[in-house]
Amino acid sequence: MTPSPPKGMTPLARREARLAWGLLAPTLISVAAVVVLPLLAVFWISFKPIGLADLRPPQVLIRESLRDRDGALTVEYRLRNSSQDVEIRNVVLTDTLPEGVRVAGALPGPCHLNDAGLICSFDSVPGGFRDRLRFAVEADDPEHAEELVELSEPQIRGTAPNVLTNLTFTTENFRKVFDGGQFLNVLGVTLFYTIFGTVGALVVGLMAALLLNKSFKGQGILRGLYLFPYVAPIIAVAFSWLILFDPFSGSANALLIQMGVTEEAINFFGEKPLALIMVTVFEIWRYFPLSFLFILARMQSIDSEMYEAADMDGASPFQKFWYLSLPQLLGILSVLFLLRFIWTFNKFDDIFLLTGGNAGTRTLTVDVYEQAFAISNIGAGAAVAVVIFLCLLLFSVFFFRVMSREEGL
Amino acid sequence: MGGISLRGVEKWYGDVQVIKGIDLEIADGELVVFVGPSGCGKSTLLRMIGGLEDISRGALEIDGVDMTSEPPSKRGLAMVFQSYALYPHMSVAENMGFSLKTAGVPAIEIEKQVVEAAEILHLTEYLHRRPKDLSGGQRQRVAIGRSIVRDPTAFLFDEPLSNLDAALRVGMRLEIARLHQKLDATMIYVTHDQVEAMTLADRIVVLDYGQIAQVGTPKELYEQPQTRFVAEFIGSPKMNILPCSVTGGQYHLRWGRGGKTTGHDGATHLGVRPEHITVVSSGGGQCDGRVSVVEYLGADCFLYVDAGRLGQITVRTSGDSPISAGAQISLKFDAAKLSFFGADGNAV
Amino acid sequence: MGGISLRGVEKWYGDVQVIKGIDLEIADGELVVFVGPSGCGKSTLLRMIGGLEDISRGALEIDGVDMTSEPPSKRGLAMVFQSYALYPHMSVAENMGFSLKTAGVPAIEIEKQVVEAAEILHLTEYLHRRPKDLSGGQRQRVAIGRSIVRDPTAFLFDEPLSNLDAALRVGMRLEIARLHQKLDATMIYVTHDQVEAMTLADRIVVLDYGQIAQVGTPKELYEQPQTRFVAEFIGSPKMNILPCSVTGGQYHLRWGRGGKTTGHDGATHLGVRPEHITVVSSGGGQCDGRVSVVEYLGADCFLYVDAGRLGQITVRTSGDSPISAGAQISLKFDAAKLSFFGADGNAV
Amino acid sequence: ETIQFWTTEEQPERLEKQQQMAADFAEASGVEVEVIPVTESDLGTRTTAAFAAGDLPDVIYHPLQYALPWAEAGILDTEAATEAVDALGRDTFAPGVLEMADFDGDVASIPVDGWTQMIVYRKDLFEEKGLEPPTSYDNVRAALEALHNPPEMYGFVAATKVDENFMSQVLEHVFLANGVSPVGPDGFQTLDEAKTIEVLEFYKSIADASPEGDLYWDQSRTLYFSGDAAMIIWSPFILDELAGLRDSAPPTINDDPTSSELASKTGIVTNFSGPSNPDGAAWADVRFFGITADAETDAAMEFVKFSMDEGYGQTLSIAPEGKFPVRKGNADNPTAFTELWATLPVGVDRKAPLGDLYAQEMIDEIVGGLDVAQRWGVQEGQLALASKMINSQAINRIVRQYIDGEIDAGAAVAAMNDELSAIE
Amino acid sequence: MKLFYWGWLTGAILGALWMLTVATTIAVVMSFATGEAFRPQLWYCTLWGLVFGRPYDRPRSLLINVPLFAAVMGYFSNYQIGSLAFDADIFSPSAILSILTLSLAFLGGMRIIYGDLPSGPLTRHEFEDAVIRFLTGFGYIFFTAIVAIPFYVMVMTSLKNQQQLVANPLDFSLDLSQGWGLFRSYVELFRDFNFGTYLLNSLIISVLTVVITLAFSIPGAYAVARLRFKGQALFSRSILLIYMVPIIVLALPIYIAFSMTGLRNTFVGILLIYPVTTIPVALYMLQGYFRGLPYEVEEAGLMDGLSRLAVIWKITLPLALPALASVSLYVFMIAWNEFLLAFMLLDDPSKFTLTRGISSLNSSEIPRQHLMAGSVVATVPIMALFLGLERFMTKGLTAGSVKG
Ligand SMILES: Nc1ncnc2c1ncn2[C@@H]1O[C@H](COP(=O)(O)OP(=O)(O)OP(=O)(O)O)[C@@H](O)[C@H]1O
Ligand SMILES: Nc1ncnc2c1ncn2[C@@H]1O[C@H](COP(=O)(O)OP(=O)(O)OP(=O)(O)O)[C@@H](O)[C@H]1O
Ligand SMILES: [Mg+2]
Ligand SMILES: [Mg+2]
Repeated sequence: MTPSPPKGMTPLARREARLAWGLLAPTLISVAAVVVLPLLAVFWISFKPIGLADLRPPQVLIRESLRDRDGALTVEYRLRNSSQDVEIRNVVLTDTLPEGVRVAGALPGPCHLNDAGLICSFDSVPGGFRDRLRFAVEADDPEHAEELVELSEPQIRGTAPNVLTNLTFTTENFRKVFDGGQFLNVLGVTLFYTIFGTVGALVVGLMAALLLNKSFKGQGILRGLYLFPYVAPIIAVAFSWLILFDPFSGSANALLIQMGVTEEAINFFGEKPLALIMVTVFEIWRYFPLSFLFILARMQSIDSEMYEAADMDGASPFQKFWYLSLPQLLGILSVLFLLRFIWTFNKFDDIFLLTGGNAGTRTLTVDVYEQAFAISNIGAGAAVAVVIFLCLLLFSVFFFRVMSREEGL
Repeated sequence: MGGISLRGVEKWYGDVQVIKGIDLEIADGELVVFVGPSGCGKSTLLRMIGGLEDISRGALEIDGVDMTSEPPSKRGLAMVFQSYALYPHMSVAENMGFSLKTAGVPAIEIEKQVVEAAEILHLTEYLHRRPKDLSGGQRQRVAIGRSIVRDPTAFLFDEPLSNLDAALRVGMRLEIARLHQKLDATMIYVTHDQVEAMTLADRIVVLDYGQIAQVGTPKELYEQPQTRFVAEFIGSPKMNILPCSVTGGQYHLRWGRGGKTTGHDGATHLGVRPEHITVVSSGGGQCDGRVSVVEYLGADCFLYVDAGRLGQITVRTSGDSPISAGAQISLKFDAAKLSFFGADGNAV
Repeated sequence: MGGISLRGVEKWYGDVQVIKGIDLEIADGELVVFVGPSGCGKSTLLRMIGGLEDISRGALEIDGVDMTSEPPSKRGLAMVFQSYALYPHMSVAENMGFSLKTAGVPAIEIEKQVVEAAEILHLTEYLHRRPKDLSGGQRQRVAIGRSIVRDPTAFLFDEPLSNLDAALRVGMRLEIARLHQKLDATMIYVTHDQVEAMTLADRIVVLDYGQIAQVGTPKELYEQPQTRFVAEFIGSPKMNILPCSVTGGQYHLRWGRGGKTTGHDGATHLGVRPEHITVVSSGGGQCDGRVSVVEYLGADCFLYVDAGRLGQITVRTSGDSPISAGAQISLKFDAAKLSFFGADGNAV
Repeated sequence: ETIQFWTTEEQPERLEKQQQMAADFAEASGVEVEVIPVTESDLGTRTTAAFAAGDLPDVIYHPLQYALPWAEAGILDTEAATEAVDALGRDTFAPGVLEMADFDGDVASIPVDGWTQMIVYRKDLFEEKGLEPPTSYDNVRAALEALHNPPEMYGFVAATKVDENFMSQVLEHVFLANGVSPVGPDGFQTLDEAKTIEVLEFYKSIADASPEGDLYWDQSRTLYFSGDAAMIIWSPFILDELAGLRDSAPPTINDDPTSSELASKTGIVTNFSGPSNPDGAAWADVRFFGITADAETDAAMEFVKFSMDEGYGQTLSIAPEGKFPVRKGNADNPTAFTELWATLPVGVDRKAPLGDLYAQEMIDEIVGGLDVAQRWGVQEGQLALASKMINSQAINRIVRQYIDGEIDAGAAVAAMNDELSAIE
Repeated sequence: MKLFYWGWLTGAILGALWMLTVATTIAVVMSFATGEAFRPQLWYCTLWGLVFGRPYDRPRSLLINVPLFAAVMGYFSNYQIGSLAFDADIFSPSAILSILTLSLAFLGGMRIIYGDLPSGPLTRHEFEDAVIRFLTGFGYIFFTAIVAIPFYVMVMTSLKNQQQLVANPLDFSLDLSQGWGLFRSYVELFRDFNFGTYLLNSLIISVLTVVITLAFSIPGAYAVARLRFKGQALFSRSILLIYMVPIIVLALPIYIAFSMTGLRNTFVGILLIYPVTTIPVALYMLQGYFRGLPYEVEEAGLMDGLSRLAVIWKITLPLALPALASVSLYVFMIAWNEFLLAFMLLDDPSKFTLTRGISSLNSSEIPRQHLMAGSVVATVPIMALFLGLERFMTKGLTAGSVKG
């Protein structure tokens, strides 16, 4: 008989697992609340025909006033359906009449009085409904009647369909997203931006790392300096670039014109292909420090004896780079590539601040914002968000393949 | 084809002198071991020969040619590093062939040489593995193979075995000894382990704080140490060093008795190795003591004897010795095997 | 006050069984050493006793109380780790007093105990240093001091000396031996170094792949190994194991000659330790061979003899042996000291 | 009691004036007003979001394009607005302006001030070359012919940045000039292909005479100020800086940033005509005070009434060059506010009344525009729909595609009809 | 390739390239510093670089060579055939300064680049070493330029007024006679634009974010790093996954939810959402750190009679202090720099963070020196922190992986 492992957990193991879950719980709950729930919400909303204004379900708005028309006191309720086209059902208005104020004339049709006060019911209030309910009252103290009457706020209830929570769904949003050349265009721009931005940042970062991979005085300062673009607030650097490259009063143009590179000012962030190139260059500029940092860290962890062995083996500097450094860096480079790829794909602020998605720089993330907020079509925005999310899932699969090979980044 | 000579070689790091003027001739085909305690400058000296560190002062000749300021690639030496320093992303074959590849040797020729070297080192079946898929000993063999392929003027080894476990170390030590017999090449071998030094070396160079303490064959070093430092460094368990005085053919232990000897006037200490002490009945030897710990090792047994003010004396007896801890014994020194040292630590 | 007993203790990692049912009684005050090759489960077993790993099956009693599922803090044991595991952010005194502090002992009392332990271990002058300002040996002493202060039921040591260099290791080994004599406490000591095991242990437990291969005093293990595994593991250089057959009071080496013996029928291999072989003139011994390498060690000399198809045989001779590499010699085995093993590897 | 007032006039000095008015109001009525600046481009989303959250402010100062859509969405309390206008007196308002805010007989929002869009041109150059003022497509083309000479001189600086309101405004003006509108009395009205193509071709010709890239008000002004553009379309807000009264946007045509030289060389046109609409049209923007559905109605109404009466002078003085009074006077004096306005100084770093800077007939031309001004959908009663069409920026996008040569004129008209018809 | 292995040829080519680099650099620097027109002349740079770029005779000192070379260059420049052309008079201080720096940079640089380069045939090593030294020099100039220029423009713009800049966008020289008037836009920012409040808001929010993030992620990270339970491996993976969800995708529903619950426009709302964007990062970083701590020390604590929680508190945390500092700094940086959520969720100027405040300065009506001054105000604290605690920051960045 071959021995078999015992089933179940030992008491010590159970205690440890319980502690672990306890420690994880706050994080899990908060992350779920702010990441998982919103994600689900995005999926939900993407199937909803919903604009920003639809978030507030239609309701009946009411205003009460007491008019003194030539000595005759009249209470007036003005009712209004906040929506022009949605019907509100079972509308009931209730209000209490204050002490010393009595109904004097006939009540309007839907209303009646009981102990508590006035009740008016409507079966249904159609879209665009507006009405005034008036009735005469008499008061003991007409001077202060107005204050008294308006002190008691009228209450109104009614049920209206809420697009956000009801069960009407539509694929309209997705149809809109995929319709027309727009989507392919946006996708193309996104891919250009992502691929060149990522590769560029890696290559530039690699060069910077090669530059600083030796110890000399001031190396720390230079390293710190080269990290500035990444560490500074995005909004500050984005605006600096805009001002630097302003077509009319930017220093870059002035410099180029002065050096005779160009005759006319170039509208760096305003012209069709150039703007996309510029935002990509900005992306490279802003994120090369990160690749630089990682590559440098990896380089410094390469056993220096290996290079000494190569010295003994007679390898030249370029041979050392090509045959030794580069293969050793491949792992970190591929991990960086994938991570940066995903992050660049997700990038929003940079383009939003630089061009607002114009001049052919509208990426998927900018599209989310444009759809949801500029056009106030939340549903369409959510649909784009879903598309993004699905793309990312795809990348993540790749990512974990590579990651498991290059564990312990 | 592989003589190396050092002339007044010095190494300074800023104001600190790490190698203090070394003169040494290494003959072609000789296996020389640099040994010494940690930090004494063994690696530095080796790396200076290899060209990985500059020589601050002095000259280095290899095969009669001055190489003092040539880069490593021009010296024609091969080095085996303590951490193996294999290229982790290359297969064993690529690792071994790399030096030829950088020199532009055609692929077929490289292959031939690599296979040849791999056969010598029994690595043939691992040629396509990556270093990380090899055991420590195999890696060390690849590192050696990489040197052999280059057919160098001389081999430099920097503590090649210190990352291996005890059993493997013994095995690899033997292999290196056999390799030396076979290749008949000049080898310089650095270690801090005196056992390795003793067992491998044609000649041992004992370094002490950047200076040569003694150069000689293992036997010379063991039997005629020229300084207390060498005497204590070579041999395990350590030589016992006891204060004494010598007058007219007689030595006299402080806090103990004495015996006959010849010469050695002016000595202040005598050295006696554990195996040159015999246990005799109380009062019969040069000094008395109480056995504090007995270490049984099978074939041998080490007695740590507490000899009062003389301190602890180590005695080696055979494994079936009946003495146990707490016994009161007397120790008799073999008069012919004693070493005597003066106040300056040199042998007299 | 410190007996420990293990009853059918097993450890499973998922489907892999690492400890395969260990039964062991450790008496109060005994120093037991777990020894075995790397990966055989020594550390795991020790950590199970300490409570740092769960016991998958079986039971553990300390001092007669079942402790199988108690957390470490309840077991009253102290452990000394290979990496010392000192608290780097505390001074030596704080490190040593920490366990008392967590137990709520008043500060004055803690101080007293710490000072006492520091005296035993010669640490008094370092009490206010941080661990990083100590040498390796001092750190190891602090780690031991930390255990002593707790006055534990038993001490657990996990390869405490393996991070020290050779010379220091010998010294610390002696100190632990003395400490054991002085405290007279139960100690379990894990090492993979058979020398340490032999020199320290009251009893040695040899582990082989999660099972006990043999338990016994050092002498028993050296002289009467019950398996080939133990025979080869204990003793340095290794015991020579040679194929043979035994019939009617006579053994006969394959590819060699034989000799007299008693019993041992059915043995397929004999084992002979290097010191039980003497060199005789050609043809005079049990087998002949050519000396391939001579390792000179001062007091001793190891001859590696190439005995043709019998393989390599190691022989120990004295340091002044005149034999050199290449000599053709014959080897004679000491008949009284031979071990014989059957086909299953067990002694017969 | 405290009410909240959102304003798009968010520069510190303008804000200060509004806060001053709010303080005056607080003194008069006891109601505190919190003045909150909102960037104009965010106004739409922020208001909608606040509506969704139920925390709308009480009063919003907003441009015309939001008036009707917000009324429809239930964001504005049209009854309160009507009541306020009635209380102020309908007849004290400029008639066309109330019409713009008409919401089924109610007033969606209370009109506050307005301005007309102008073609600003270099009178000196026109005179030099003997050109007619740019009052029509043809005149403009003729001028382009004569004056376009890049990079020293661009004939025009057209608006081409599709997400800027500025482009919508300029385009609407050009469309109106040729009598083209996407809305009719029954909602969407197919764009007349022939007329629209005339518009597109005209727009392309001015875009071709402009620099490359995404242009909007900023480049127009910068180029005109540096003397590198012959014509631009701009709002009257340019009038003060044109005269060198503002350091942050100085004329750079000569070395003196405070000179009014450029102003003296400048002519303006408000009414503009195309070949199919010889009468032409002006384009006006009107700003409103909207009282919201969540407002403290009475206090809000009081505040609005105050700002339109006692505080009206302060309201206008924020930037008189771009805020013409839509309420001409009060019951006592039907022209009280027009008179007051003429005396208000303009400028930021230096101040002077407009009358000191420009000839009277030019001022009359500017102000008169407001009376004849048009917007899509106003006459048809479809302003709300028209606003949505404009806000969708579909026209901007398609025109831009046409200008960039991505589609031809016919396709552009078809695309516009297609996209606009989908908006409801 | 072999063709180039000649000292004089390699030298000449490197000389031409180096001359181009140096001349362009000096032209840009001088233009930015003085506003005057300086141009590198492509063809003359190449020509003079080829002519003068031969392996340098080492014994002669720069002290003699630089003035000599400068005289020659100045002579050429006077006839507009020098490497550097300028409109200023050849004897004007800026012209002299630029010619002298050009000479020094060219000769000094070449001296370093040549190293031991012989003028005859080269070995591969010598050739590559020289090329690498050139590339290194070029690299330092290139990287320093691309990093420093935007920041230079940012700072200088904030100190000038718009009118001066429109007049000559290259003239960043400061009129020091204004004294404190230089900082006019800063004064106005704090006086008229409430930047004091924004600064405070940003500080409060960032610090609270750090505190909350740590409070949540320390226990979580410890559990993932150290404790054995089912799903542990899955967890350490999925932390990274959360990292990959784009903020804009989350921002949309959060915007909706916050709008409907009235959390928009409140510090509470911001403090709910900021930590959640940073917790995954912190969790990932901390679990890495915790894994790196020697487990045996914690086991020693267990053997010494501590419970798990006590081990975390008394042993792990004190040991992880540097790590906590790195994580805190990194989280602080994320919170401080965060723009998108602040932009979407904050409307009320009294609650603006700095980044949100800056974005409200981006208006046609506000002079852009204010915008740049605002940017400087937001950048300086984070830079100061960064430079002061570079070690922790860099560590934080490296461990924080690739959050961007
Ligand atoms: N770069 C350096 N700067 C200053 N001192 C150094 C440097 N490198 C080595 N040393 C010093 O030189 C001495 C010799 O170092 P070396 O590495 O040669 O010793 P070693 O004998 O090889 O020791 P080990 O057995 O530990 O390898 C040491 O004291 C060391 O501190
Ligand atoms: N967490 C684990 N999961 C699976 N197997 C493990 C785990 N920990 C240890 N093992 C296995 O258990 C066996 C025993 O390990 P252990 O550390 O006890 O060996 P050891 O005898 O102490 O070796 P060493 O001398 O190298 O310390 C090894 O084969 C190891 O691979
Ligand atoms: Mg060394
Ligand atoms: Mg172990």
